[in-house]
Amino acid sequence: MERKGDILAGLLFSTKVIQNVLIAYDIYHMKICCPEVAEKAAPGQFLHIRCSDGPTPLLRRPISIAGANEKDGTVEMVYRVLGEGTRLISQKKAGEILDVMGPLGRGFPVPLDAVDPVLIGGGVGVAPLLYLAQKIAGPLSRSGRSGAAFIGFSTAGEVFGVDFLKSCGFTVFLTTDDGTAGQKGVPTEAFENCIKGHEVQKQFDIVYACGPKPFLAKVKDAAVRGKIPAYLSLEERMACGVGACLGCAVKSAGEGYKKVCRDGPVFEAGEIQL
Amino acid sequence: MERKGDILAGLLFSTKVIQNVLIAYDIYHMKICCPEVAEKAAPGQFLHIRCSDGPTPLLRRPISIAGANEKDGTVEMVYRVLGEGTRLISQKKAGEILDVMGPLGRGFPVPLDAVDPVLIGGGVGVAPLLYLAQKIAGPLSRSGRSGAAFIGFSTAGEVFGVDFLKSCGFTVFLTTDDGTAGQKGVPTEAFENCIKGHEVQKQFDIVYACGPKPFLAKVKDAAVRGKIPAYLSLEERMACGVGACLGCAVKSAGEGYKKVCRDGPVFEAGEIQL
Amino acid sequence: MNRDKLSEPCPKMEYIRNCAVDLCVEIAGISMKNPVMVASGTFGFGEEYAKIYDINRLGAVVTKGITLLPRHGNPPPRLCETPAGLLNSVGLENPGVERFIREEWPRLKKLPVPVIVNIDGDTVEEYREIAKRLSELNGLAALEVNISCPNVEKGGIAFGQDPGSAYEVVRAVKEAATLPVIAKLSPNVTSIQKIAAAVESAGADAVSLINTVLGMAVDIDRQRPVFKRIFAGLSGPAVKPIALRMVWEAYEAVKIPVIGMGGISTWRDAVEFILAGASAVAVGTAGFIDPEAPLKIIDGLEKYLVECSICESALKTSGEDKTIKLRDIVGLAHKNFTEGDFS
Amino acid sequence: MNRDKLSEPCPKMEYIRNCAVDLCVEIAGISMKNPVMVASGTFGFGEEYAKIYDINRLGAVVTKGITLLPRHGNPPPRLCETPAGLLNSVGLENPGVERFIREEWPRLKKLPVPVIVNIDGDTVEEYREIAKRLSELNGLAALEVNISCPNVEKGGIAFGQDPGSAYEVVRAVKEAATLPVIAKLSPNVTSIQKIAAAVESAGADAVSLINTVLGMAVDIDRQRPVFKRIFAGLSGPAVKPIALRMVWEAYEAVKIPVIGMGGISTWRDAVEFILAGASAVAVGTAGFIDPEAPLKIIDGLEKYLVECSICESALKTSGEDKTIKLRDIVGLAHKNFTEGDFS
Ligand SMILES: Cc1cc2nc3c(=O)[nH]c(=O)nc-3n(C[C@H](O)[C@H](O)[C@H](O)COP(=O)(O)OP(=O)(O)OC[C@H]3O[C@@H](n4cnc5c(N)ncnc54)[C@H](O)[C@@H]3O)c2cc1C
Ligand SMILES: Cc1cc2nc3c(=O)[nH]c(=O)nc-3n(C[C@H](O)[C@H](O)[C@H](O)COP(=O)(O)OP(=O)(O)OC[C@H]3O[C@@H](n4cnc5c(N)ncnc54)[C@H](O)[C@@H]3O)c2cc1C
Ligand SMILES: Cc1cc2nc3c(=O)[nH]c(=O)nc-3n(C[C@H](O)[C@H](O)[C@H](O)COP(=O)(O)O)c2cc1C
Ligand SMILES: Cc1cc2nc3c(=O)[nH]c(=O)nc-3n(C[C@H](O)[C@H](O)[C@H](O)COP(=O)(O)O)c2cc1C
Ligand code: FES
Ligand code: FES
Repeated sequence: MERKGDILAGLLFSTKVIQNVLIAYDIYHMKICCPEVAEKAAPGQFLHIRCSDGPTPLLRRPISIAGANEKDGTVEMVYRVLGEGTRLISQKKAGEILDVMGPLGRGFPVPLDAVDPVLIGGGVGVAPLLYLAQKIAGPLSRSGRSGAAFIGFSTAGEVFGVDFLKSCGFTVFLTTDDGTAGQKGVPTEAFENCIKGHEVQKQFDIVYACGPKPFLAKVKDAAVRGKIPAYLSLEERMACGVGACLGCAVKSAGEGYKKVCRDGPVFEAGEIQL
Repeated sequence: MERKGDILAGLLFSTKVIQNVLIAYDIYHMKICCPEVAEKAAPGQFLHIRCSDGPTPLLRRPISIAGANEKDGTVEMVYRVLGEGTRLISQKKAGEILDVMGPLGRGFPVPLDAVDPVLIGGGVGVAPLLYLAQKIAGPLSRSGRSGAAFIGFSTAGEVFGVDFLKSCGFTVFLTTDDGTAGQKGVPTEAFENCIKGHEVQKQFDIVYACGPKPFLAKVKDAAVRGKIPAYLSLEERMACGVGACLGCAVKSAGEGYKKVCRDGPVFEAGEIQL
Repeated sequence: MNRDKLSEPCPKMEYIRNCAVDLCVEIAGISMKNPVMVASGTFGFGEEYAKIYDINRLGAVVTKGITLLPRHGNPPPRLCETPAGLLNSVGLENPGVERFIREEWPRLKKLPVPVIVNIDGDTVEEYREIAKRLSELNGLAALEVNISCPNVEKGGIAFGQDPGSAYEVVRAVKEAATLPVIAKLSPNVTSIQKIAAAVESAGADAVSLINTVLGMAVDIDRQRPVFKRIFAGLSGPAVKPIALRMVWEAYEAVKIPVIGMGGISTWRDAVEFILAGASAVAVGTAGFIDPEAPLKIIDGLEKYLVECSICESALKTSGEDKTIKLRDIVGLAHKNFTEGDFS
Repeated sequence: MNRDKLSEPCPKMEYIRNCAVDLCVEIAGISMKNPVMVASGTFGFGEEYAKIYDINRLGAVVTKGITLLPRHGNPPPRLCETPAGLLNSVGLENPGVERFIREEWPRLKKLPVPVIVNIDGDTVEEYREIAKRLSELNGLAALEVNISCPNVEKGGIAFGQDPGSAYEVVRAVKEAATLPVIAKLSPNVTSIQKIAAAVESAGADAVSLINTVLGMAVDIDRQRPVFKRIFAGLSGPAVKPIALRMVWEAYEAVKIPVIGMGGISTWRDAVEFILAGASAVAVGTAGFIDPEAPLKIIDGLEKYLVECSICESALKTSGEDKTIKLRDIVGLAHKNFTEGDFS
């Protein structure tokens, strides 16, 4: 792991890829070595990744941190190959160099007190929740509280993270759009049914969610109705990733716009309009 | 080897890389499988190679055919990594696909009668001469005539082709700019000295040359003075490679411009101004 | 790896498979079996690419620019690559109208595809002359009046940068020609709308845009411009957003059809231009990289039209007719923008 | 792998190692230790990148555009990638001049680097007001008058597309301001030379160009424009050849210094702009990809100047002085073009 830039830096790193493997349909799990990020990162923060040396694709790509290990200095990501940028990232082989900026943004507030947390994730939105689960696992087991994770994918072939979430002490409710794994449906519904007591009645103290905007809007509604504080991780196209270009706007609950890269990607549900 | 396009085509191929190895400083030897090209190709013709799937570098890169084997359908190239395009080509691994157009252009006229030919090449300009030597080798040995090759490189580390030229029956006069291999100097001088009889007095019937423009200008002068017909292979930046864009102009001896891709790359010395 | 929506299964697909797709367009009275043309100057006189693929599949062929007298063009270098772009300084090298008629036309006229000749001149008189001469050819589909060539000493782009001169040239050609007239516009202007309106009022039957964007490159080793004429014309993917914007603007400014070009490399690009208002598109620089790009674009357009979401809106406008027509989506983005709730 | 001439051994190197290199430039009365600035709107108010690298190494810092009153900017999406380019529709989101002075200026004024504030307005009066207000700040280096923003309803680009309005705005700012005034020009014009000449005659102390090129993108799934304001501003490597051409033109049209920008990503790009006539350069979009790009460019310029062939010509113009001065190569390509034998 070579450190780029001068001593001020600490955000620009030329890291070594340790592994980069296909774990589900079009979904990769990458591990890089970057002790500085591993040390500082908070769940919900992201890395801004350069995918090519040339001018196409031009911009970096934001990918959430899906895990970090202070001891061996590794950082993990789980990402879906969507277009050219992620395709190029997926081609990186172990031993190759990956240019990353980070950790960037404001992450999830990790509860200090004993709470019953619920994680709600759709598709690759599950990725940042894995790191969050990793961080919550200790407190959760120490306090004897229970956590639940509602995660959904379009089909069985895309499922990832179930075992990891279980190993962190979470009860996992899995849904798929086509019913090929878990329950047929979407995790937001499963979550609503749950707090409404339709199937397994359960109350939660805090909601953490990540997924597409309409998905988060449903989580927000359910959380508001259930009077549970909710933290939502948003996506928006990014250029700078650090708040300098004002490109990644999301409508604020008050006037004007928040920046996903700087004020988020995690927002308290009340801060923003979805 | 998969054939692209419809039956009219025969110029667009999606070929398989068989080998692509570093043979000298920044110089690679690539072998692809393309029976159609192997069958039709004439020495001096070139392939127009797509080096990336994306828009940078935008254009194809012309590379001379350095060898072809009708029997196993392979085609060879020798190229120097100069910029982004050739760098990308150099990264192709055996088994990968290379998108080529060709064989394109007008090549060297291969003598039908018994003649004493001389090849003069500078740097990667030696590449097309290798294929020419391969084609002349048979007639040369059958007719009992003798061929010579004056080839020059900047330094010993860049030398290639010597053994191959010898194996084709050519006497090789090697020069390097820094004297680290062969004689110190440039091949054009060595050639001039030779026909002037300074060292080894020898007459030739036909000159074939490839190298940078100033180099070819010297060959042309020497050939004119020695009254030997000379065929020169030129380089110019290309877009289409087939004569459609009029981009690869070279001043014609008469009025206007010839197109390197269509009228050349090999020109009779009298056809063009250098 | 860009997940192709088209390849995903779609519930309506079965129904849609039974629909016919109609790619036909009519522009300036020219009937084209599909809207994909090749751009002037990137296709020679059709001979080269005819050896590589079946050019009869094209919607139309546009020749290299022709002038009254032969031209040698500019000295090398004539090309310089830029990020996702190409600078050219060819300078209208061409055999002149007489040799064109003698040497190229006999072959071109046999093509079962509309052939459009791109014409250029130093003076209005020259445009008039060449238009008159070419009108004598039987079977020629249209003239494309290039008032936008950036690579020549006189005329060219200057005519296309001022509404008055643009009007004058097109008017003269229109008077002299018995053929449909397409005005090829330059992007190097403050208002493409004014120029488009000017050539429309001069009688142009269609506009085509964009020609190349003025650019340059400097040779940092020799510390001087790369090109002898200093400036050159920029084409290729780099200019696509600019071209698309101008097509959008032209579509709003004139009633005559718009032929869109500038950086089109894939069917997705072509769809963007068509939705922005292009009745047809031309492929230029992309053909250098993949000669078959125009054919792939034709295939892609067809698939796009049968794709679910499109069908809905196309069927909406086509009423009961089960034929999905490309011409129904020309300019659709304007309608959707005005009518849609954009949030 | 692009073989770097700079790393090759050079016989004159020993001699040259003993030469001093002077990257200083003075523009509009602002002394800069090197000619590399950051472009407005791509660097916020300096805070973000100050956390990433030593921004004190920059030649100058230019802030995001400021208006008299706060602005919310445009709704998302505000960004769209294009081949080697970036479309943005930020729309001048900014805290307004008063909050700028209260919240950003105290930090900015402590920078040991000249700070230039980019200003924008809907009306000439607004430009005048904001110029007056900012002139009260002690230590501010200059105002950059943005008459070229493509992303706002009123004002912005319209001022920069007409020599008369451009004159008016710059004149008003010049009268109101006690600071040097840089006019930031729009590339979306037929003649950049007329606009440059107009702002020079209005008293501008320098011109900077180019702002973004008007472009657009269409969402082919939703069949409508990507951006709510339809058009957006194109920046990045794609526009480099256009920007370079306009810098060349501006250099020939005016006597005041030219600040060049548009797609500059490497020191090679910067050298092209300087040879074409830019006394300084600004890095915008490239900083998003590599925040340290400006620093790498500074280092590269230094190396370029000591490189053999350059030395010769630089030494020629510098006479006996052993210091190789960057300012000696500003516009050198013009001289070499006129004097050189170009064949
Ligand atoms: C803070 C943050 C964290 C993220 N974390 C992860 C993660 O952990 N794992 C993961 O797989 N992805 C994550 N993403 C999304 C990821 O950044 C994008 O998938 C990626 O940038 C796509 O790049 P590409 O070049 O592959 O696709 P592109 O070619 O850029 O896009 C492919 C297609 O998808 C559309 N598209 C892509 N991204 C968006 C978007 N954000 N909004 C609207 N349309 C879009 C494009 O318009 C295009 O049609 C995150 C995004 C953000 C903002
Ligand atoms: C008909 C023909 C046959 C060729 N055969 C061979 C061959 O067998 N082996 C081989 O190694 N090369 C050959 N070349 C040259 C080869 O095409 C170029 O080296 C290659 O295109 C460079 O591409 P690049 O992207 O690597 O470098 P680029 O990034 O395009 O160029 C790198 C640097 O070199 C300069 N440069 C590159 N090519 C030229 C040129 N032609 N004229 C002026 N400046 C140039 C560029 O300006 C730039 O500074 C041939 C060229 C032609 C026209
Ligand atoms: C090498 C070259 C030559 C061209 N010659 C002409 C020409 O003769 N007449 C003309 O109207 N346009 C000419 N053009 C412009 C193209 O027709 C087209 O308008 C432009 O290149 C944009 O499309 P593209 O990006 O798809 O290439 C030429 C373009 C190139 C690249
Ligand atoms: C996101 C973004 C915001 C911009 N905001 C401003 C601005 O507020 N004022 C201004 O004069 N130019 C603005 N610009 C234009 C840049 O300063 C610069 O002129 C342009 O981007 C070209 O340079 P580049 O290609 O290096 O980015 C902005 C550009 C971008 C990409
Ligand atoms: S990406 Fe630039 S402000 Fe968020
Ligand atoms: S490269 Fe197009 S004519 Fe030669």
